[in-house]
Amino acid sequence: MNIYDIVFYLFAAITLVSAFVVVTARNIVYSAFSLLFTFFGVAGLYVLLGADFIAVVQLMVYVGGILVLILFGVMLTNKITSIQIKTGTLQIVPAILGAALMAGVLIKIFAGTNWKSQLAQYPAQTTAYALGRVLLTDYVLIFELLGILLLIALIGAATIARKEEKAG
Amino acid sequence: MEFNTIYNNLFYLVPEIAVSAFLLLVVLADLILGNNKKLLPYLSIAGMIVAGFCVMNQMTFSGAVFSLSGGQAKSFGMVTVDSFGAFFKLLVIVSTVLVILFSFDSEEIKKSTSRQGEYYTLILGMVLGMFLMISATDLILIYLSLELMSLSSYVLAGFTKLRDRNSEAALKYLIYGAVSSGLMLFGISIVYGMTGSTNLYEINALLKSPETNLLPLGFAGILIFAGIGYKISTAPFHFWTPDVYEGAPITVTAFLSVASKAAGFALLVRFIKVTFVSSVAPSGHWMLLPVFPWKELLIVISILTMTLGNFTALWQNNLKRMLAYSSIAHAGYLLLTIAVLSNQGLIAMLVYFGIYAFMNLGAFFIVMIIANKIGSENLEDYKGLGYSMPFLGVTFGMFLVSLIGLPPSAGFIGKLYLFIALVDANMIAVAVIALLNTVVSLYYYIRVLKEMFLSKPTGEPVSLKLSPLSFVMILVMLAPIVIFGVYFTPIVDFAKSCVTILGM
Amino acid sequence: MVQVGLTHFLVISAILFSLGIFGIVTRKNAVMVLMGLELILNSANINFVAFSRYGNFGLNGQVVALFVIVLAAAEAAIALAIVLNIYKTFTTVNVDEIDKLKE
Amino acid sequence: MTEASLLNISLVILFLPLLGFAALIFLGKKIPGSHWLETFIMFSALCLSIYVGFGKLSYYVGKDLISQLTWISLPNVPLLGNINMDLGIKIDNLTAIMLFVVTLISFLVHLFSIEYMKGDSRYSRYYAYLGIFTFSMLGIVLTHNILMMYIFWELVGLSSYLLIGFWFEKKSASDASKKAFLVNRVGDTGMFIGIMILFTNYHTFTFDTIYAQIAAGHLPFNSPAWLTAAGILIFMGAVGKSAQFPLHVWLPDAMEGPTPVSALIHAATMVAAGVYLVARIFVMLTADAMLTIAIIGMVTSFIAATIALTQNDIKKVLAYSTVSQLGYMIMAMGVGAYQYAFFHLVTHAFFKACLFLGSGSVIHAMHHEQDIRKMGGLRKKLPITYATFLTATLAISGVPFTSGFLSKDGLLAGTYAFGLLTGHWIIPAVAFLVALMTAFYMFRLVIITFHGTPRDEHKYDHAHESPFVMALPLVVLATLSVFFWYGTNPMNPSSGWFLSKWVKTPATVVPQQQRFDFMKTEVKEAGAVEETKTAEAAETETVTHSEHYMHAMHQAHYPAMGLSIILGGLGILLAFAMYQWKKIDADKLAEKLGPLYRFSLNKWYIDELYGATFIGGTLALSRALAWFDSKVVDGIVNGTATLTRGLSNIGGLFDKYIVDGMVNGAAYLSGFIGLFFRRFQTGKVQTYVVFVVFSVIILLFIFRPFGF
Amino acid sequence: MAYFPILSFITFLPVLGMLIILMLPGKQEKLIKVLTAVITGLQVVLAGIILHSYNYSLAGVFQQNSFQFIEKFRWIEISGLSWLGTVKVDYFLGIDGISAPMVLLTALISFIATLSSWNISKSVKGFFALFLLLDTGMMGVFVSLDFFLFYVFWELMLLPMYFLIGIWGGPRKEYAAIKFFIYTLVGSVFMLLVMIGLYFSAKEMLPNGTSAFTFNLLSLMDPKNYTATGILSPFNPHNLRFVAYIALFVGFAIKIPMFPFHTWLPDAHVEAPTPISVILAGVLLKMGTYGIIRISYPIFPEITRQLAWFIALFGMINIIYGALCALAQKDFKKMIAYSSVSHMGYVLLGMASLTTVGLNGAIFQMFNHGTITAMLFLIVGVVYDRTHTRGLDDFGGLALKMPVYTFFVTIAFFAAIGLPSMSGFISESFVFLGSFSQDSIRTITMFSTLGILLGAGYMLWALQRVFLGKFNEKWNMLTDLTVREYLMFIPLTIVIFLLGIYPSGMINIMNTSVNSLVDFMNKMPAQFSMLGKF
Repeated sequence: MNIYDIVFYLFAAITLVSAFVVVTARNIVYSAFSLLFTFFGVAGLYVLLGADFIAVVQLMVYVGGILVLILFGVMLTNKITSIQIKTGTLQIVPAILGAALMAGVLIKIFAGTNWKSQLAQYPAQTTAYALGRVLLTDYVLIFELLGILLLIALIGAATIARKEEKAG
Repeated sequence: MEFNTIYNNLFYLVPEIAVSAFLLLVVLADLILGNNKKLLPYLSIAGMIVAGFCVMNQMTFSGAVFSLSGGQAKSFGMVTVDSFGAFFKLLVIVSTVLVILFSFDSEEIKKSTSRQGEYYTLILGMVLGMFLMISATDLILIYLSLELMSLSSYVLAGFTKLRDRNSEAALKYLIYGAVSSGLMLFGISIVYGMTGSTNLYEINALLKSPETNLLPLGFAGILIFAGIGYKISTAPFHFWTPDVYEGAPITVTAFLSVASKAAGFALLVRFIKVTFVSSVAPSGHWMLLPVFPWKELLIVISILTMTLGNFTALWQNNLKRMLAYSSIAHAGYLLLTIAVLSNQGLIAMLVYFGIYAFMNLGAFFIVMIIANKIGSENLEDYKGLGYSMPFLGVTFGMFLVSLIGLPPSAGFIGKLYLFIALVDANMIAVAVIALLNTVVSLYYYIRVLKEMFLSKPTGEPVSLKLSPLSFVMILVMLAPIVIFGVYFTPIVDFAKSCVTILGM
Repeated sequence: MVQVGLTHFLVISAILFSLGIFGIVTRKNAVMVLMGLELILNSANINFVAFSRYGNFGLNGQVVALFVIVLAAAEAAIALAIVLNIYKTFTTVNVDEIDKLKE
Repeated sequence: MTEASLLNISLVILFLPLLGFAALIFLGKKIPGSHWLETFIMFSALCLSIYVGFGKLSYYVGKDLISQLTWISLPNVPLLGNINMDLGIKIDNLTAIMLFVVTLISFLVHLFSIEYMKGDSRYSRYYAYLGIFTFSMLGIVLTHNILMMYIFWELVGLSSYLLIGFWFEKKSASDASKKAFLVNRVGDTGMFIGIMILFTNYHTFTFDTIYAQIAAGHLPFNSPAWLTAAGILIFMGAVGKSAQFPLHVWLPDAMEGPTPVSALIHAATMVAAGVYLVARIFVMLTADAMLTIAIIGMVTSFIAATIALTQNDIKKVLAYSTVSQLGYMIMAMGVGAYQYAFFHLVTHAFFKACLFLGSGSVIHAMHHEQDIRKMGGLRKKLPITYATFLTATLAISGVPFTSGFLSKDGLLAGTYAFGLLTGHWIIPAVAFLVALMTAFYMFRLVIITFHGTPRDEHKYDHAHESPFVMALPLVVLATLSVFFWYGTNPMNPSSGWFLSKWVKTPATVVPQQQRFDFMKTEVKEAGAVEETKTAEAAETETVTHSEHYMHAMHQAHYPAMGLSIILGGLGILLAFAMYQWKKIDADKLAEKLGPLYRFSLNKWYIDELYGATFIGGTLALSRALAWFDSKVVDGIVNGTATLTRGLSNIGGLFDKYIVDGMVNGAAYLSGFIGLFFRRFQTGKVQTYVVFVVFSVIILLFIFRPFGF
Repeated sequence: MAYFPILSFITFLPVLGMLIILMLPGKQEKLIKVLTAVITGLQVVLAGIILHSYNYSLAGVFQQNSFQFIEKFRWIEISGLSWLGTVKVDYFLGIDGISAPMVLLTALISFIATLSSWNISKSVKGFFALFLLLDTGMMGVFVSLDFFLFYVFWELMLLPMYFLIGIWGGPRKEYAAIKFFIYTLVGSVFMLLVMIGLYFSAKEMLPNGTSAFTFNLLSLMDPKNYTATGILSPFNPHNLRFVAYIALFVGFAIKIPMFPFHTWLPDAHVEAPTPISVILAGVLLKMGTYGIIRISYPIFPEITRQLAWFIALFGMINIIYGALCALAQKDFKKMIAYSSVSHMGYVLLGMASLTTVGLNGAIFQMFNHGTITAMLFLIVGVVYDRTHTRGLDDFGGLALKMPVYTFFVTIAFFAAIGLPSMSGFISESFVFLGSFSQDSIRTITMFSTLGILLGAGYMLWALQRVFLGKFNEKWNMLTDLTVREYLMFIPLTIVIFLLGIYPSGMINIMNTSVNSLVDFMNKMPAQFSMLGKF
């Protein structure tokens, strides 16, 4: 039971608990905020896994970007005052069943498999350099592709969201 | 992996590059030209044609690029260029051009002139995604290109926001797609965990080693299949299809039903072939690695798919929806060609797809024209249309006949090759089931004709002035149906020349 | 308590994954459905990173994670746009009420 | 006068009328004197046939002239070799005589009709029909094979159909024509089966070839029974055409046609064709067949005679007398009195034609009044008609010095001899009874029509003797019913050239044990041979009748003659007693014999019987079947359709789902499967997700990778 | 001559016409009609040429070298399969004495039907386009010698017919069309199954020495070609040839139509427009019997011999049953439809006899029934066009008003009755003579002769009800035949009489082939049933 473990369990707890809240909270705002903690917890796990850069990105993109987007979404689609904000749930039973089954299967698989595990050393310095190199050499294609993807996403989002002017 | 290698590799990516370039061109043109959107479609068509030429040049190529420096020796890279891919790319290009031409006549698209720039951009985006899907041999690339295509299609599905069914389609498509791709991603992660690689060739090499533990692999396989299966809308991952097809603008529906399906199939074939096949017997049969029973899975899935598609279609009154189910059924037939797991099956698939593209697009196109006119896609409103629009009626009839697969239409040839491949693989029972399905399919196709020709027109007879463009287009799409029906050596030979998949 | 290892991370991701599905399936509100999606992506990411560390596969896993995050952002953007659009047309974001297209 | 010329000429005779038919049918309206054209054609045909007859009977009397050509040939048929179907004509004495008879009567009728039919809207059509009839009749006479016989047989049926129904505006006429054709068809069907038997065994239709093979001992299906069957079946054709019981019902109705037609077709020629047919197949008739024929003839003659007693329509009386006379001939054929049967055919042709034409002229004079009860005393008004009519009546009643006497007497003698030889006395008995009745009803007719006082003054006043063209035929025919045309001796026909030279009983080819005893050929011991017979035997090297048949004939000759004279006289006397001198009150008598009278008056209710059984039955059956067809068969065969209807009535969606439904019951299944699948498409995307998740798991469990 | 692909030409000429018509604007009705007439007329000419250069001494039937106007080349070839070896379908056309009359018939009837469809007014373009397509289908069925090709043409015929009935038909056209469609479809499904079964049972030598499964009808007729294990191979002790024969027979019987599968016919006829009835009765029905003679007989000789008795029985049922049903009809057209049922019965009977005479008669009867029934339907069409009623009892005395018409009617009716000097007589007598000479079915034949009687019955009754008797003043406006109608009737009349008086003209064509077929049917069964098991 070393410090590493403690930290791990801490983050794990944060992640899972908050995630649980996310999917169960009746108040949408609660779940939105607890999502923040989930992301945070995941970031923590990344750190534990020696992926500092990913962790940072996780915080920046998710917390800074996606979460904000989601909050915007919440705000735009609900009036805080309205009763709407409490959203109901549906088909609980199949959901629980499905989720439980899925989890069971996954855990069975994950636990039951002997993964080829040779622990990699923690990187001496931040992984940013290495990542940057890989990104622009091995994965340059995907890197470019993502560029286009983002462009498409931008255009698409704009198309959908922008007000339809009654032309044509 | 040095810069010059990258540079050399780019040479193999000319089509993709061309598409991206024109994508950007369209965006720029949209911005520069302002309200004059006339140019955009031609621009995108031009792009397609250029890309087409590039693909033609690549017909004889066979190579894989962008290999990981760290990877094993076996690594071929994440993009594979071969004739098989070229075939599907051409298919995509052709259907794209046709769809763009559709859009000229589509009321739905006309309504939103101001956003035509986005429309064509997104289509090109989809095309790019498809291209990469077709030739990707790296799971990550597969995932991302699939996402690229999906994202664009989500938007397109909801492109005309005026009608709520579009928005609904978009939302459903989005959620459903996101979940499936999520599953896929998770599957990929598992594969990665097992093999430490995302490159199909490497994975294949590793799977050959005895100490693969199969359970997670199997699960991963199923998850990935779920991701692809949702793209090609096979049961039980098809649920989005009818709703989205009905909801989306017809042009987009047509596009989804042909192009994205084609890309999906190409992906599936490549995925299975490269990853799970150890070698190809001289007889052309694929030796499956003993890690996962793909054959059985595919057979079950395809039978389920075609049965579900056909039988549910019996009850549809919305033409688009009916065609959606029929396309599900066709996906079932096509899956069988993969289930054969032989080059013969592959030929059958290419032939089938080459024909399917035309007949399906044709059917959708006519539905669209009629919808433009009478503003409805419901069977009830088709009563007696055979008289008020004889040309459309007849041609529609021919397309449907081809979809049924009655001789002497080209559809029959597709079916013929399929069945021969099945019988040749001793899958007689499956063949019989497929045959019965075909018979079932007959009912609902015929029903349409019955309504069009044998029912009294309810309302006042509508008369339709067909624009010369659409007239020509119908003929263009009809020609292969009729010609290949009787003289199909060319398409078959072409398909034969396109079955080489890099690997092994 | 055993030494924390790969399995632990995997189990977490597994649970996260299931929770994500649970969320998607159960929540009425479209936005919350999207949150579920994010959970799924995260769980996959955890897998990648964890595998890349414990399997010593180099940095590929992390790169992939990176890509996925970016993609998640893009997806979220479009998703929310669509949700807004839905809100405009249906004046509700309750997914279960959006079922005009069926059968 | 070479054979070839005779054959060619007879071909010309055959085709002349057809020519006339073609000419009239297509441009009859355009040619003004078309009827004269046709009459002239017939006249030339008559002359030619006289020429042919003369040539044949004087130069080739013992020789048959045949010419034929292959019509259809089926070379190298498996197992059978070549099969040829020939067209051909054969002129023997019968043919020559018949040629003359037919052309003569036909010509006379043409002549007669010129006046009789004058002013009819379809005048030229009428002559066209006469032409086609004559053509077909000549065909029957001339042909040398049974298939052609059948062909012309049918054609005759057609022309009779057309002529009976000539005034088709009258329902009764069209009915009668239809009836005639159908009843004939019944007979023809039998005949055709007979033909099939022959063809199946001999692969040819030509009479001579067939007979040769039979003579060679090659029986149909190697059993005499089939031979008998063939004979009887072919005879059925004759039953139809010659209006024998039970198919005699059409002839009286056929009187709906114009009277000259009745004279030509339904008295003289066509109906005689049946007898002619029997004569043609006579040689292949077994004893059983002959007996059958004889009995049928007997029954017919009796029934017809009884009916004739009470009829009041002049033509009906004649019609029934015709039937009964035909019965005579058939009977004679049956009893083997071949010669006399044919003889009677000829003589009867003349005097019956005369009678009919006479009645025609009466009707003409009475403005188409046919009921004899409205006539009377016409003797003065129509002297010629009366004279000729009377002559013919005498002939038919068998009064000496008439042709009828000769033939009838011989015929009766034949039956008598038959009785002597076989002990079937019933036949001669009936024959003589009929002779009595004949005399009676014929004179009843004459008396009521021509004697006494007119009953319908008005019509009587307007009555007038027929013009020349109508009178001439009567005279000709009347003269022809006097004995001297047929032989010098008014008492014994057999000495006359007609029988002694021209008409010979041909040698039967039936195997010995199938013949009547008296037709068996036995070795003749020198002593018992009569010179006359040897002479015959010398001429025709065939011996048909045995010694003691000849003997029996001689023995029967005089008794028969006497008996017939007595009975004939008795009949005449009776007639006079009842209708001339009113000694016996006919009506009283009728009342006394009420049932019998009505029975006879209503023609034994045979028509009603048939109407109730055959016709009614068939129609009922057909209606039942039609219902069965539309309801049951249809219902069962595409029962799925009705099933569809039943099932998809829910919501009245029949039309909508008929396509789904009709192919087969599976359509429903498919429909329901569809519904089942459709359930899943709830439209709620989250439900879909659930499905996906579950199906992923299920798939995992189904396709658990190896070793899971 | 031999080098000119005349069969392809005569077959696909209509398609050419159809394409032209589709190009034409729909308003050019006159032009379209004329064009169709020209096309079909050309077909007649071609058929004439074919007959003119036809060699009577060649048998055909089962030897390829004695077929005529052969065109044979590889149509589909899929090689490099594992156990299937090479999948191949030949484009194999050729005629012999069995198909030559049918070709002539098809050409003739199509031409006549074109004339009779002159007053089609509703969407003329579509009608004639479909009509020509149908024409091609029919022609193709008769000239193709490859089972696959045969099937393709068979199906090709299906859809146009469906629409022609369904669109231009009478009040209940929809029902009739679908009924027709379903029946025929079921039939062709049966056929398809048998076809596939046969395909996998026989192999044929390819030029390159390898052997491949074959659809070639002639190869299928040769027992030597059958594999040891094929499901329909006589060498397979557990073969299903019997079942297959039944299935195939049913497939054809539906088209004939044979009792009890005949119920689609009256509906289809009553609803179909005149020209289509003409085609239907004139040509389509023949396909059933033709198929049996061309395919079922030589491919399954042993079973044919076994079942000949039943075929004859059904023939008899058809004859009598059809005649009785016809007797009861009140609808002119329906009556004639049932008369077709009855007349096709003769064909069945003649076929069942398996004798030269009988088979000659059967094929000849197919031809004659084609012409005669066509004429009958035209006759109905004439009166229906003028009065728009078909009830037999609605008329009466028409002979007074329309003498010329009545003249032709009488000819047609008596031809149908089988009056000598008309073609019907020859064929019917041949049928009877042939079947009577076959011991096994002699009794049946005797009963069948009832048909002669009943036939006369309903025909004459109809004649009387419609044309004789008092004239029904209601129809005073009736006019006699027009020139066009003359043109329809005269050729048929000529044919009827010509073949009645000079039947050799047709019989010589058939005889050689029929002989060799009969010979085949006598010799082959031994070889086919060498395992003594069907």
